[in-house]
Amino acid sequence: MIQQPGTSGLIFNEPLLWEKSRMGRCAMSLPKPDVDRNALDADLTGDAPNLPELSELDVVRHYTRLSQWNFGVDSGMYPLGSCTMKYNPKTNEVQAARQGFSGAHPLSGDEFSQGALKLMYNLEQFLAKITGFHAVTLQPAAGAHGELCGMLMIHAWHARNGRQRSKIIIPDTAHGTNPASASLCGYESVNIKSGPNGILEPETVAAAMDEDTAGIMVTNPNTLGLFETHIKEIADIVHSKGGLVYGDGANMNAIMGIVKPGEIGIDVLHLNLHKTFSTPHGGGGPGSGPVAVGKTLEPFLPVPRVVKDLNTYKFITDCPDTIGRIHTFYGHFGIMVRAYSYILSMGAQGLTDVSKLAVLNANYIKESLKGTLNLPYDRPCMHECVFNDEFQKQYHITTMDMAKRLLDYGFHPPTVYFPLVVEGAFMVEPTETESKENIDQFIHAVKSIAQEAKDNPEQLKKAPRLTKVTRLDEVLAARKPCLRG
Amino acid sequence: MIQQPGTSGLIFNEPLLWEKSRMGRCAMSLPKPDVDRNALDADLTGDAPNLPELSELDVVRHYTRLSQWNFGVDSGMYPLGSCTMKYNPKTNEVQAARQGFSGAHPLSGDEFSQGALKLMYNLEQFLAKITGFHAVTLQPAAGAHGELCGMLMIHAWHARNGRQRSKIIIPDTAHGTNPASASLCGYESVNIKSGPNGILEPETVAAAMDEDTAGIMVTNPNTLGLFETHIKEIADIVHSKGGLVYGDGANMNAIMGIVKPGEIGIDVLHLNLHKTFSTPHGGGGPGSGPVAVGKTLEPFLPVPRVVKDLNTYKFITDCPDTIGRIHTFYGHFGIMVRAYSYILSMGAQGLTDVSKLAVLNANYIKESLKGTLNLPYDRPCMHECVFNDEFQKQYHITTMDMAKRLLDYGFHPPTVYFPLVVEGAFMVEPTETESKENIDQFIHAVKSIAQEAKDNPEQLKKAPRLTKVTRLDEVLAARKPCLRG
Amino acid sequence: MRYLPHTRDDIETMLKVTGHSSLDDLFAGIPDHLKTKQGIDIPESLSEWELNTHMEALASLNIACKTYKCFIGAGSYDHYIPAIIPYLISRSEFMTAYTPYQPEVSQGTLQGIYEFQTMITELLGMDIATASHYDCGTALAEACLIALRKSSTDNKIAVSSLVHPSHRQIIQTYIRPAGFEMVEIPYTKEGLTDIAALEQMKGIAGIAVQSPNFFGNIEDLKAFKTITEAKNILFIVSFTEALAYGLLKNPGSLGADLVAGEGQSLGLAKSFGGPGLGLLAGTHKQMRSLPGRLIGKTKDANGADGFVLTLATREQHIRREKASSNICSNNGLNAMTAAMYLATAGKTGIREIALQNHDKAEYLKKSLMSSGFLPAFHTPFFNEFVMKVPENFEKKRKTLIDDHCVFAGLNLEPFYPELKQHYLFCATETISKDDIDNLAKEVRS
Amino acid sequence: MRYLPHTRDDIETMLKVTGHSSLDDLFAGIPDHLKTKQGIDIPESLSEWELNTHMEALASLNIACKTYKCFIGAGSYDHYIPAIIPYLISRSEFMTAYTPYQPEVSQGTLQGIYEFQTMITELLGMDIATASHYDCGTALAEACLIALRKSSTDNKIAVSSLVHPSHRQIIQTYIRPAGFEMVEIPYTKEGLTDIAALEQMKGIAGIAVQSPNFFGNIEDLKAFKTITEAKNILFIVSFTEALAYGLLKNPGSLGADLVAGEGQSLGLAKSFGGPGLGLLAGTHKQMRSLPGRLIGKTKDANGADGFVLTLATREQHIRREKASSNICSNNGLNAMTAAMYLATAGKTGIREIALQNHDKAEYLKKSLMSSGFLPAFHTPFFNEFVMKVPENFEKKRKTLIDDHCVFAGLNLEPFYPELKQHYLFCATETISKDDIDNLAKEVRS
Ligand SMILES: Cc1ncc(COP(=O)(O)O)c(C=O)c1O
Ligand SMILES: Cc1ncc(COP(=O)(O)O)c(C=O)c1O
Repeated sequence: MIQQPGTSGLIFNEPLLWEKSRMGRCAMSLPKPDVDRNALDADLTGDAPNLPELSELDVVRHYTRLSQWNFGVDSGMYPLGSCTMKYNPKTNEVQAARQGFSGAHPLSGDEFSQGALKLMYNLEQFLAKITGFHAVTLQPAAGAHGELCGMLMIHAWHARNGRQRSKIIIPDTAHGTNPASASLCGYESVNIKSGPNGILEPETVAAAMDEDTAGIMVTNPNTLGLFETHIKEIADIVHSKGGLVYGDGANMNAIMGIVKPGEIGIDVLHLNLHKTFSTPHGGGGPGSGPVAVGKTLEPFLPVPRVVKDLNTYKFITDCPDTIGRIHTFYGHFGIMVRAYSYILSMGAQGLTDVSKLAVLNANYIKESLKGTLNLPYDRPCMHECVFNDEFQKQYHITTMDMAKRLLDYGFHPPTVYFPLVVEGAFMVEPTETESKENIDQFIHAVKSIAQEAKDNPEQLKKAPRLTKVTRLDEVLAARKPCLRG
Repeated sequence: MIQQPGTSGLIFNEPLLWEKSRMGRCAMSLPKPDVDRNALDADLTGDAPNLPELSELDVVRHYTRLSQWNFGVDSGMYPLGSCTMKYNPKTNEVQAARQGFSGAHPLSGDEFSQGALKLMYNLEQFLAKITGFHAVTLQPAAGAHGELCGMLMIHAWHARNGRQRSKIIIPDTAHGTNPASASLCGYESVNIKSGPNGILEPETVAAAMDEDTAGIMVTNPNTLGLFETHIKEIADIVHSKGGLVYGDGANMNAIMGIVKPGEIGIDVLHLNLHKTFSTPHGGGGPGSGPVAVGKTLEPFLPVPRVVKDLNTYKFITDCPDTIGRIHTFYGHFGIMVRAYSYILSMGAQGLTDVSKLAVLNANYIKESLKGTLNLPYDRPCMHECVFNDEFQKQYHITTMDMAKRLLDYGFHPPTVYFPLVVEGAFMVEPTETESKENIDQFIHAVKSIAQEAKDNPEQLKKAPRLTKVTRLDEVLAARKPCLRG
Repeated sequence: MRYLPHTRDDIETMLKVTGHSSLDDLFAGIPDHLKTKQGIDIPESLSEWELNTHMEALASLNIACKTYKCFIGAGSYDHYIPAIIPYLISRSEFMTAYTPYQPEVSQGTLQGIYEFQTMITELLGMDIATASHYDCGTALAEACLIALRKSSTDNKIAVSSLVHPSHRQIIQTYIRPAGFEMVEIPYTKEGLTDIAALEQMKGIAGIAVQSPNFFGNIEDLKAFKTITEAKNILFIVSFTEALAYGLLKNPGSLGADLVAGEGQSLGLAKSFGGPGLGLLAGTHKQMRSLPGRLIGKTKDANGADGFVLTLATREQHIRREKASSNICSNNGLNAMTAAMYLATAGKTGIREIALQNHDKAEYLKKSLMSSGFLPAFHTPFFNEFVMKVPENFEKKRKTLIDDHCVFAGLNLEPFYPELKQHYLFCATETISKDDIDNLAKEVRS
Repeated sequence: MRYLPHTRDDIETMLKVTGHSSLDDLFAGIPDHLKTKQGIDIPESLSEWELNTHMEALASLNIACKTYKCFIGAGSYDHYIPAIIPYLISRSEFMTAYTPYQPEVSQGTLQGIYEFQTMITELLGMDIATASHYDCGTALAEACLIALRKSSTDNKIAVSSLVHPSHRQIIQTYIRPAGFEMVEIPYTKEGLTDIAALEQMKGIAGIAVQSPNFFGNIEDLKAFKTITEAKNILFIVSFTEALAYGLLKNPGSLGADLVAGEGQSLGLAKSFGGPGLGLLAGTHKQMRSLPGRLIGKTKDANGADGFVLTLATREQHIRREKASSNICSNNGLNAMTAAMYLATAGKTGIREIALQNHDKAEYLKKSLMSSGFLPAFHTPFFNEFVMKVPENFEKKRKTLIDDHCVFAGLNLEPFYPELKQHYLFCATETISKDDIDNLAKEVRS
């Protein structure tokens, strides 16, 4: 019998910081003043902000205890669909912590920053090779920021062509950030439906595409974990009407070494280094969302850009068509160091294996669970597969109930209720770093839960039981917002 | 009402390493061979040891999960008597990790190790100043090793005086390591009783001391947390009969800046850097047990010794009377770095405050709990105080029951059933780094448990409830030893 | 490869279950003409040990590999980082978790960020702080968009010319496509934003002022508030040096409607400019227009306190094109780091560090003056200020870097062409009196 | 001070409860003549930042602050340490826990050390391994004491002269006071322990042989076993390079009764020689005479598996003067580190690393020979070997350190006066072919 990881143990209650505060404590080692005190005029200064006063042990214990209430990839399997929660190698952290990188001031000047510039230049090249594009910017701070960057470039391209357009086509399988990014550029979203088998049909796009439409945003593989097989025809249609194709490459983990978006009609693509390239999510960032483009859009890339002449590297800003700047300095350099380290550690073969095994794991789960959970689109998937709670409706058990119950089994739940095209979606992305035993354990857990749904639905409604807190009242939180202590 | 820290949350089962092993996995990045393979004769080589085969994530998750089953000082209050479980500053770890220290080869030669030698020389000086002795060796690897070192010196001194002795006086308040260390030198222990108020009486010592007795081993403050007020008279008695006084200084945390053992008749003393000087215990070491001596015993210190001439430092070994070597190199250098950092961070005033506050915390607990638990020796204590389960006997509740119940409240239990002079001892050492609020929480927990002992003894018998495992069968473990998987 | 757990047997067994003949067969559904013909042309994989050598070599091409003295701030500041912070933040339960979508197993992140939000509102004197943004520049751009969207009539945002130059460029990039416009408010001879000029401006939906401004000078925020009140438009305050508000009157008390700031000074490494920490705060009134995540307090099924992501109805994953912003992942781990820093410093600590920054900067200014530098302005500042430097300075500055790893100020000319021979200097608590005396000695002409 | 949480109020309130007038009053019970008259004469306290500067300055006085190439082993070896190990071992739940006296909250340490014991028995082919000792030298001395105590008649222990010189000194120190004696077994021209000489020895309670021995040569352990069986005494094997047993026949399979070894090579930094890791293993027969802690498997009240400290009846805190040893704290955290290393390397990894060590050493030996060095012995070795060096070598060696941070071998004369101009060389997997080629070039005469 398979033993499930979930169990309970001693952890600790911990009050809010200020509830531990006592006047006169300070956990900071204060430098000894070596120059005279030089007071500012009183009317400029205010009271010291009322921050909690703690000893060093108080602070250490506070965050140690908080950390124990969290679930990370190092704690257990984290098959959160669309988030690519793969193992974050520790050596990447060692590289990013090197004094030469972490201590670098962004304005030290090119001459004294050659290491950072070279790393950025090389990383841009690597990503271009992986995606099949011509040029890359590393400036975007996250995936959505990359989308904005890409859409700004499309917008600038239309502007330069002398006629701005007003709409953008967005399929129902798109990530929520896509339409939001588009509307930041003033584009109105034209939402279209994916076909019965979950992928976009050229006719649908043809019907929607016109001269007032700036282009289309496609996620490929899409948020159903399916590959858009008609992408080339779709791109041709959009291009023929003078539009451009934006590719959301957050799901690149499925196709490295197999498909290069730059070769199949995509004009601009963003990547999530904090997914495909193993940088940690940090409980919600910082990430990094580089954007890759073909020759057409290269002139519009944000500045500064890194260029190499002979064997030195420098930033340039004199790019007449650039969309301008989207980050105060050069983007999330610390994250770039980690992704660069990952790519060097894997090499071309390694990255290709990553995609093959990520897809193998997802298909293995799909096949193993499709009798247990309803599988709306039963076709070979890429890196993730989307089920829903259709079979469990009869027992009044929802996707949410099953997700919460999975916590008691010791697994982080999949992404739930996304993508919106699937009602009650249960979206599983195992990633390549989970072993067959972990995945079998997960499959076993889901099957047991499906069984419980029949035999003992109450147990699911009450789930989670083992966590420090039980289900939280999100309605109350939103109705009476309490956003500070 | 005071909220107790203990609660339960989601943690994870984790099998033994080899149960996770799959042939062909390897978590180690293997260097690429750059020279020819050069096989050893087959009759010299054996099969590769059958170690578990895992991926890097397997290893990371294994130890992350194991760590969550543990309780450390960073997790909560750890009032383990006689162990001085104070906060272990993180900056000390940073210092010990510096390449110049952690990367140093012990045989690089004095000329290329001046930083290490200077640190050791200074640390010896600091410890000499703190204890009031003339010279110090840092070679002992732990407290008990320090005792052995000290007793070997006493043994060598008697030998050099031409007449070896056969016995050593050891009070019932001594730590178990003392008699064990003495017998390693061939000394037979003469156990004497402490007086009715828990401290040694000169008469008792006088009665036991004779020309066949090498000396006495005194722990001061003793293991009851009491200061041996007659230490000077006792030392005089022992000295007058040609014996020497060994001081166990593992409890130095109580008297820094107040009493210097070297000034009150002690001839040789060991310290526990992993107690008084904040180095982490690591779940059972590595520690460090320096030994301090007066002029009498200095010639007998182990070699090599660090000496300074002009501004350079070197190791010397030409010490005719030395007891020899007790560590392969120079002792636990990495631990010395941490203790040195701690002493520099505290300074003289800081160390004195440490002792005053450690003693304050202990007395505060003693006064607050003496109505709740029986206090066999009701007098002002030093850094720790010893209760027992006398009051709870009527409810058939033992010290062990109360200790296990404390776990459910979120505290590490005190030391139990030690010292042996107190039946059912419950030995509390809060240390100075616990705040009043933590201590009040602890007091409140003990009082609640005493109440439960009356009202609901079953609950104590069943404790702990919240930990991953319940009480373990130590008899079974010893009867059918299973020491490997 | 040590990150890939699949053994040959595993792969075979799994392929049997999925009904594929090989790993390549998994991609049979992708038409051949869409598959790439050549592999990925990148260097072959490095072992962990080759990587260490390679990366240390790269890092050592940055001057920062040596301990260098940095008299430059300009948006990235050199402050002490207590050893406990890198240790605590690296705990994998924080580092390797995703956005807290499942609150029952994310209370560590959630309480931590709730505490962050609270301490930021304390620091800035505002009602609400978000769970973080990318950096000050992007947070400020979003703040400008809020102001612009609020106005039905006006499509201009007035931005001080003493707002960080990069931030002004980001605002441009963000607002232009939506048809908005940025107008710059000139600065005065005192190195302050020109209020008089602002008063003349028409069609303005809001104003943005940085204090301490890019020259390090402290703006008279109250005066701007009077104007924004008169015009009934939003008052946006920004800053790049968060520690300034350990000492200065906070923007909330001076009437800011929205505050966008950089939190890098709060325990984060300079890291060549990123990732930093975007701070974004507002008054209650602005709650529903704020972009990005918010953590709120609530109860669990047993009535116990707990924390959740809340007011998600502003966000893209629910609202899609109608969202107040597209931001999804933010800079959460850095927000947690800043919270650790603020809790470590505490009320007394942050005030003392702020004071020391100001003291060092004043001492640096005096010392440079005694070496023949001329103060460009005579206005109160925090830890940065502008000096007119002697003729030969640029050469000296270069040798100072080469010989002593000392970075003596930032040339302002590229940012303000009119300010020839003007340098922006910064001194923080990490700069010692000796460092300053040495610098003054070296540059004496 | 940031480590001391007591506020003035706290102290006052607490003193009221304890009934003392002041903190000093807490010590009223100590007679004045016992109190010290002067304070502690040490430097005044440093801030965290001063400490960093001070310690980096000290560390930089060690050549190790630079990346140096170490062709020296002799008991301390330079091996790669995977990044996951320092990270995992620094988790405070491991680092800041005490000896697992309360098993219910120490299962992490306990299962970890149980796994350590198991993997060490695998590595050495022994029945039982202890939870660790201080280092190889002290573990070996304890092993000798076991042998000596077992014999009613003989009070001598025969120790190979090719056991690490420090270890022989430690044995002396440990056994002398109890009236025991150590006799050294000479070595042969092949650089091996002289079995013939051993056979002549009388009154011996046991023998101790190191393999690979101090010269790096692999001893014929089977031959010694024959003798100890004949004499019916204990056979003790020691080693300083644990990775050797990734490749060599293990001591258990060759008949060792007790094995004492150094575990520093298993993921531990050299750290100027300590803390290392003492390994101590024995056959079932020796179980109750083994010193130090043992972890055993058992059941909890619900029948679940769990681990505890066991067989404590051998230990000092129960047996006091009758204990098998005085050891209390051992090197637990380093045992956990070694377990992590062994789990990371695994069966294939440890073999491959061992092979590479041997390959590099063979290549180094060949290269030095081609540079005019003469092999002192022609005996199989693991990763260390002895060479007779050219006249001018000592001077060259010094310049190699000064100019290239290369440590070319260890002079054996201080340890073996008869071996003038003989050096002990070591090469591990961290030494590249280029390093070796460069060394060979530099020392060519
Ligand atoms: C398909 C897709 N696109 C875009 C994003 C947005 O990325 P980020 O959260 O880094 O802004 C995500 C991540 O949530 C995603 O899954
Ligand atoms: C009073 C006393 N002496 C000696 C020792 C032995 O120290 P160690 O465990 O470092 O050998 C201890 C610690 O247990 C102790 O408390």
